[in-house]
Amino acid sequence: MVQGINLALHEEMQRDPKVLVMGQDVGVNEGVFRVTAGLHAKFGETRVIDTPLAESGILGTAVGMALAGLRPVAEMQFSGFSYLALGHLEGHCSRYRARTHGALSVPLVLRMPYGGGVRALEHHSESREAMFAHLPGIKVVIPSGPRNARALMTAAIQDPDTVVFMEPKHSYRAFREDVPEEPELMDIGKAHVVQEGSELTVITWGAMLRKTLEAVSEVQAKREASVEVIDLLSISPMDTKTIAKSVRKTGRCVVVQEAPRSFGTASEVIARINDTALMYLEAPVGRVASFDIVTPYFAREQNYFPGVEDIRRGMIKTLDY
Amino acid sequence: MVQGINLALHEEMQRDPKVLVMGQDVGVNEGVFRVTAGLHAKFGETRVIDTPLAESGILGTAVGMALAGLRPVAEMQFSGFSYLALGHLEGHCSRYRARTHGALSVPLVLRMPYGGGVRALEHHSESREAMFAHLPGIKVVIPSGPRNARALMTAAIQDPDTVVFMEPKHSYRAFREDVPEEPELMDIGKAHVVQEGSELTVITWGAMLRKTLEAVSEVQAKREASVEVIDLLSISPMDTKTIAKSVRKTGRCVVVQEAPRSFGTASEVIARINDTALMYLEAPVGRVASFDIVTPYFAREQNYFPGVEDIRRGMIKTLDY
Amino acid sequence: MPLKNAHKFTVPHLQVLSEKGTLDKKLDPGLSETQLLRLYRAMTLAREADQRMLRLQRQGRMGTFSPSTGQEAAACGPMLALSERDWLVPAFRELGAMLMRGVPLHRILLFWGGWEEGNVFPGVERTLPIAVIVASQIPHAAGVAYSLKYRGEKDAAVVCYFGDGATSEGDFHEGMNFAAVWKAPVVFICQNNHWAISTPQEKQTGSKTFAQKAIAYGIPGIQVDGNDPLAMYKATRDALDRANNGEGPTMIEALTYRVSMHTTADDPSKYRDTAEVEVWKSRDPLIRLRNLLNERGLWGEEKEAALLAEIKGEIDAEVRIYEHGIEARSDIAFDHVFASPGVELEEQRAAFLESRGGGSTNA
Amino acid sequence: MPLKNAHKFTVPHLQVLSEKGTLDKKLDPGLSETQLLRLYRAMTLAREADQRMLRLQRQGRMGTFSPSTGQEAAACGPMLALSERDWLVPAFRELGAMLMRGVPLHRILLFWGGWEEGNVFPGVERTLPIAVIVASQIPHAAGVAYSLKYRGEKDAAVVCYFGDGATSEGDFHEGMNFAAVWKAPVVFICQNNHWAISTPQEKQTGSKTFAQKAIAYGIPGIQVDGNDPLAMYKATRDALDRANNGEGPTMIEALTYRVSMHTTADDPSKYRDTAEVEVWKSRDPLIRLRNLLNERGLWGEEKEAALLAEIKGEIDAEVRIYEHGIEARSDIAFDHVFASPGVELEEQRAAFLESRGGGSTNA
Ligand SMILES: Cc1ncc(C[n+]2csc(CCOP(=O)(O)OP(=O)(O)O)c2C)c(N)n1
Ligand SMILES: Cc1ncc(C[n+]2csc(CCOP(=O)(O)OP(=O)(O)O)c2C)c(N)n1
Ligand SMILES: [Mg+2]
Ligand SMILES: [Mg+2]
Repeated sequence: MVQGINLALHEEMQRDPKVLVMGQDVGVNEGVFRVTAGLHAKFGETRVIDTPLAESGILGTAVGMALAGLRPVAEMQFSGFSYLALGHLEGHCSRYRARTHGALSVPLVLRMPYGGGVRALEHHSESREAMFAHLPGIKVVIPSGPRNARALMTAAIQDPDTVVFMEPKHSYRAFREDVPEEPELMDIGKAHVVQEGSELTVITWGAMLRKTLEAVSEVQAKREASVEVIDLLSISPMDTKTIAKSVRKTGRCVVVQEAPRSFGTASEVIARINDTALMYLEAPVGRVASFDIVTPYFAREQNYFPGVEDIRRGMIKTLDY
Repeated sequence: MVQGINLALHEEMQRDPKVLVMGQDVGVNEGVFRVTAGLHAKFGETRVIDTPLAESGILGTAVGMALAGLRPVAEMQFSGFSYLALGHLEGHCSRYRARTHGALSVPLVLRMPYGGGVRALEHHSESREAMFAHLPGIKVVIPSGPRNARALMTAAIQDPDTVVFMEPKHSYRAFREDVPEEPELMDIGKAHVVQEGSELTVITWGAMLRKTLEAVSEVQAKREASVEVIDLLSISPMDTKTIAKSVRKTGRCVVVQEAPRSFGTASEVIARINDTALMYLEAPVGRVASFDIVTPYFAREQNYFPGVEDIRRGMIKTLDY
Repeated sequence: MPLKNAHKFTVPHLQVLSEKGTLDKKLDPGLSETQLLRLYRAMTLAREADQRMLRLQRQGRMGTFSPSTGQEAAACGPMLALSERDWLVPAFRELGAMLMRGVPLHRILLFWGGWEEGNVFPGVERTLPIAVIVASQIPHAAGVAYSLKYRGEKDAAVVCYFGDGATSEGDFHEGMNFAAVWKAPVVFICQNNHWAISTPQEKQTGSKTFAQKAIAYGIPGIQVDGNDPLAMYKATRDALDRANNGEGPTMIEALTYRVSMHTTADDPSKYRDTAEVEVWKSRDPLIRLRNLLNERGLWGEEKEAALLAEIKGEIDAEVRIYEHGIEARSDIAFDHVFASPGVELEEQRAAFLESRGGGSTNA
Repeated sequence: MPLKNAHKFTVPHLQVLSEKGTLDKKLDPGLSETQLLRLYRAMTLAREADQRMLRLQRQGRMGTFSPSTGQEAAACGPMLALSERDWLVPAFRELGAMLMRGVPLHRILLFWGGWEEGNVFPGVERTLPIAVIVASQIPHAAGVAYSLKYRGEKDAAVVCYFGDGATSEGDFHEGMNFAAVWKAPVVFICQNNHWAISTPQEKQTGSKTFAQKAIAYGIPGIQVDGNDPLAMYKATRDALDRANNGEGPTMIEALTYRVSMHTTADDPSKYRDTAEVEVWKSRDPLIRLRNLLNERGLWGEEKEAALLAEIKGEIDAEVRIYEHGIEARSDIAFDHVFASPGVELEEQRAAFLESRGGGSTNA
């Protein structure tokens, strides 16, 4: 996935001189995960900016650049430090268009590695996409593999509004996938039906997709259940139509979320199923999620994040309900 | 409500010399809403601190005081500026106890006026309780009237953990209510059944409670529906038991939320009903909420926030489903 | 290298036109008659508009607003130095600056009246709207300045205003630091009006001046008599020259005073002495500039009366536009959440329109 | 008051023991033999522990950590000045300071090994754990210092560490400003190790020194040779005296160098020259102090060998405790979300325990 995102950055910077990249250690060092590899060498330090250590400053100056017509792709080194920049996200990125009735807008991408399971230090393992998604005027997208990462990043850069681009670092180097020669442009706001099925819908996103697919094959191997799997890709706007269509067909649904259980994206998915497909439900929608506790330090993080077994059990429970 | 909160502050400062109050203009000026009236005169500037204009600094230093054993009650002048302090809320208030297995903790109250309908400037009208509630380790409470405001504030100050205390400014001076002589202590995490009923549960909190009660009387007057009204009071932890019990009884539910529709508290309420009472539902849970748009400036804010009529209509729709 | 005073820093203080009206010849920026008259007109317009807004607010014809009476020199002096290529990044107490920029008064009335249209300035380029989140405009200014450098626009710079209270925010620090590291072409003007709502300087900072905060960023800081419009002009002109020469940002502290309330919702008698206010009233920047004009034979009672009448007419006309001229489609907010609303938002728009009985109304 | 250099500021530079080993008699803080030996032992322990941790990490026996080799004087010198009544508020690269405080090495190993137990220091009071969010500990330190003042503890102050990169964060600014306004008893020590991951000083700030940032807050700032343990001690001692006298905070910039990688996940060869590293390696603070001890006849090869052997044994023992001694109840996180978990969390705990097949395990 690192290469997918990197490819999109190279392509977009090549295509549009207004695009620039900024953040802590994104230049000479090529990013702590090497997502910005090769950019500094190719485009120079004016377009690939090693910023001072200040998240609000990074996003705040990116807002200024975007207002002046540039297209910054700003990085938060880890999502755990992005809260320091929330003032600009909530106060400006989400509002400038509304504030000026379209006269000014903030077309930027706020990239951030997020998520757990990589034995990292405190503050380096959380998934808080739901907090951003609650803000009107902000789009929040999460890729699940190299190909859609590249297509989503391309779309995010070309999007006329602020897109929060959250990168599941557990998937950074998890697997390889061919990407097409030509850039692809993903439609932000559309979910992807990864596999079709008729008895159960499983909805997930980010690093949980691979685990979900594993769990799904296990379940399918054991009991011939026909499972539909949806990769949300866009947390906000959320693709209610695709969700509703699927759940109306299957009557059963499990949502798999890496974040703590309460006030997360899964709750919103459930609320939308409530709105659009409640009377089709044959069982409560299952929520497989992390617990409402502070992420344990990595020596004890096992079983905190949902694993294949948890997902499998969640599916069985909902199927057997 | 201003007086209810003010009374609790006076009482708690009197009771416990570790309690102090801090924020912008809370001292000599007694707060922009006069919530801290009389405190500076009575307790002096060491215990009632007019801070510099810096939200992260206010919460960050309050964290330090709390770690050192004091009990600060820190104010964000408006919730719209509290995002600047999220770094400490997410990074420290919510975690210090977990981080140190209980050796250190952050017992503080973060007060903030929030909510709309008072013809205020941009950033002065939002309700984003759901963002805070998504954080494990943080309690989020919202009073709805003078009496529970005082009882909740007393509980919040005495609570051994960080409590975000959100004050619906629309209710600040909305109505009078007698409060008992003796301080009351509310149990944080418990909802209040404001009125019992058997055909419909309406769940709400904050400034929406009064509007909801109006709508309920209108509906009751017109069609003898028996409506149960629940005032959530504690957004996190959420009182699932009370919600479940009620919805199992009534089979129908409407949640009334001032915040934008998506990723809000109502979605979490719906998810919990899904978990605990889905099979009792005779209709989808209704969501009466603001729209997923940037709060319009006040000349156009009418009909953006849910009004009595919207609530009434939401109730009828769910009753008639 | 034992104990020694290895690094030395100074913060100059600038005054060109003294309170008594004496002009420092050596420092005189040599403004033309036209420029002086333009400046005086702008300051007078700002003052009169401010007073009118106060009345409109008191009459319930406008919302809460933050008066700028007494700060006209700090707001207007710098603007005389700006070209159309330069950007203006205001805070919220620069009425005079925005008017000089060409923002029509009715737009400002619309802002305080609760209409987003108050942030739309047709025909006025390179001007950001009022920033309500204190200090948040400072990193924006640094970013805009970076974009000028990025594009090689050597004739353009950014002028960014903020208050004394704003200097306490992290965003002040981060924005100044980024601008300094980038040597970005930006002039930071701190209007030290001595109060941030009820908070006086000694509760806001431990530093004697705000200008010395520039030292932290390795950029020049200068303290200026903010009620001296010529000094404000000169300091800005010099700073713009530095910016255009690629020498980076400058910070100007304008020593002035908020003679009125913080906003119309504020009661300053709760926290400050009227004696202090009276002292500053006697330092009225309008009088100071008028005295110079008088001395130069450019002004007189007649001209003053004519100007006031003209300005009154202008303000009347703008108030009329404000009160009658705005299309108020109630659902317009749905248009501008994103460049295009998408399915969900269109559904919500329909619900919204239904909830108000459909159709659009005028306010 | 026309243009004049109204305000002047200076930032002194302090060195007591030169690189060549000459002691500035006038500045000598007069440490006793015991103190000097304690200091040298502490610095050596920090160095040896750091090297061991690197091996543990490379062997997969510990997680990613941030080495502090080369910064021992900056970390340990100040601690000699602290009493038990003072608070220590560290960042994350003050191994030596934490050890001097009495935090057992195994606790630090636990921290980097992924155990919350690494933040629990039984018997060690007034010591905050490692702060991972850069600069966030600075306002905490200001708040702790306020509490000392609030309680009238005149014999106590706070020592707060952070890096050069940390000075760019808003929290640095806000924390410093609050402390200065409050005249809170706190000593801010900026370990300028010349790098923030790959970011050198000139990309971090426009200022020549970090110490001059103190001027923005109206507090004394001093630049100190951070590889000179006596200078670090003296500067801290003086600053603590000021704090105890009610004169408020001081900022100390310790000029030192991160001779190793940022963390074990970092590859410094991507962004810096080994030549620079070599220069700084030759300024090793251990050697400098050892030379002084030698000169005073307090040290020799034998003593050095004995010390190293002793320290090795100590470290071995601590590593053993780290690797074998921790109870690892898997659900302990549920205990400490709040003081008491409540119904919902207990239900989730049950689900958690069920999900791992119930019961508790040892790691
Ligand atoms: C981040 C933030 N915090 C608090 C406020 C509330 N507030 C509005 S203006 C103001 C004082 C500003 O003081 P100063 O910067 O000196 O500007 P002045 O009002 O004196 O022009 C405050 C606290 C705000 N708008 N933004
Ligand atoms: C708020 C925040 N942003 C980013 C990071 C990631 N990070 C960890 S250490 C570091 C560099 C710190 O540099 P400095 O303050 O000079 O301390 P040093 O590592 O040199 O000791 C960065 C960027 C972080 N931990 N916290
Ligand atoms: Mg001010
Ligand atoms: Mg460093």
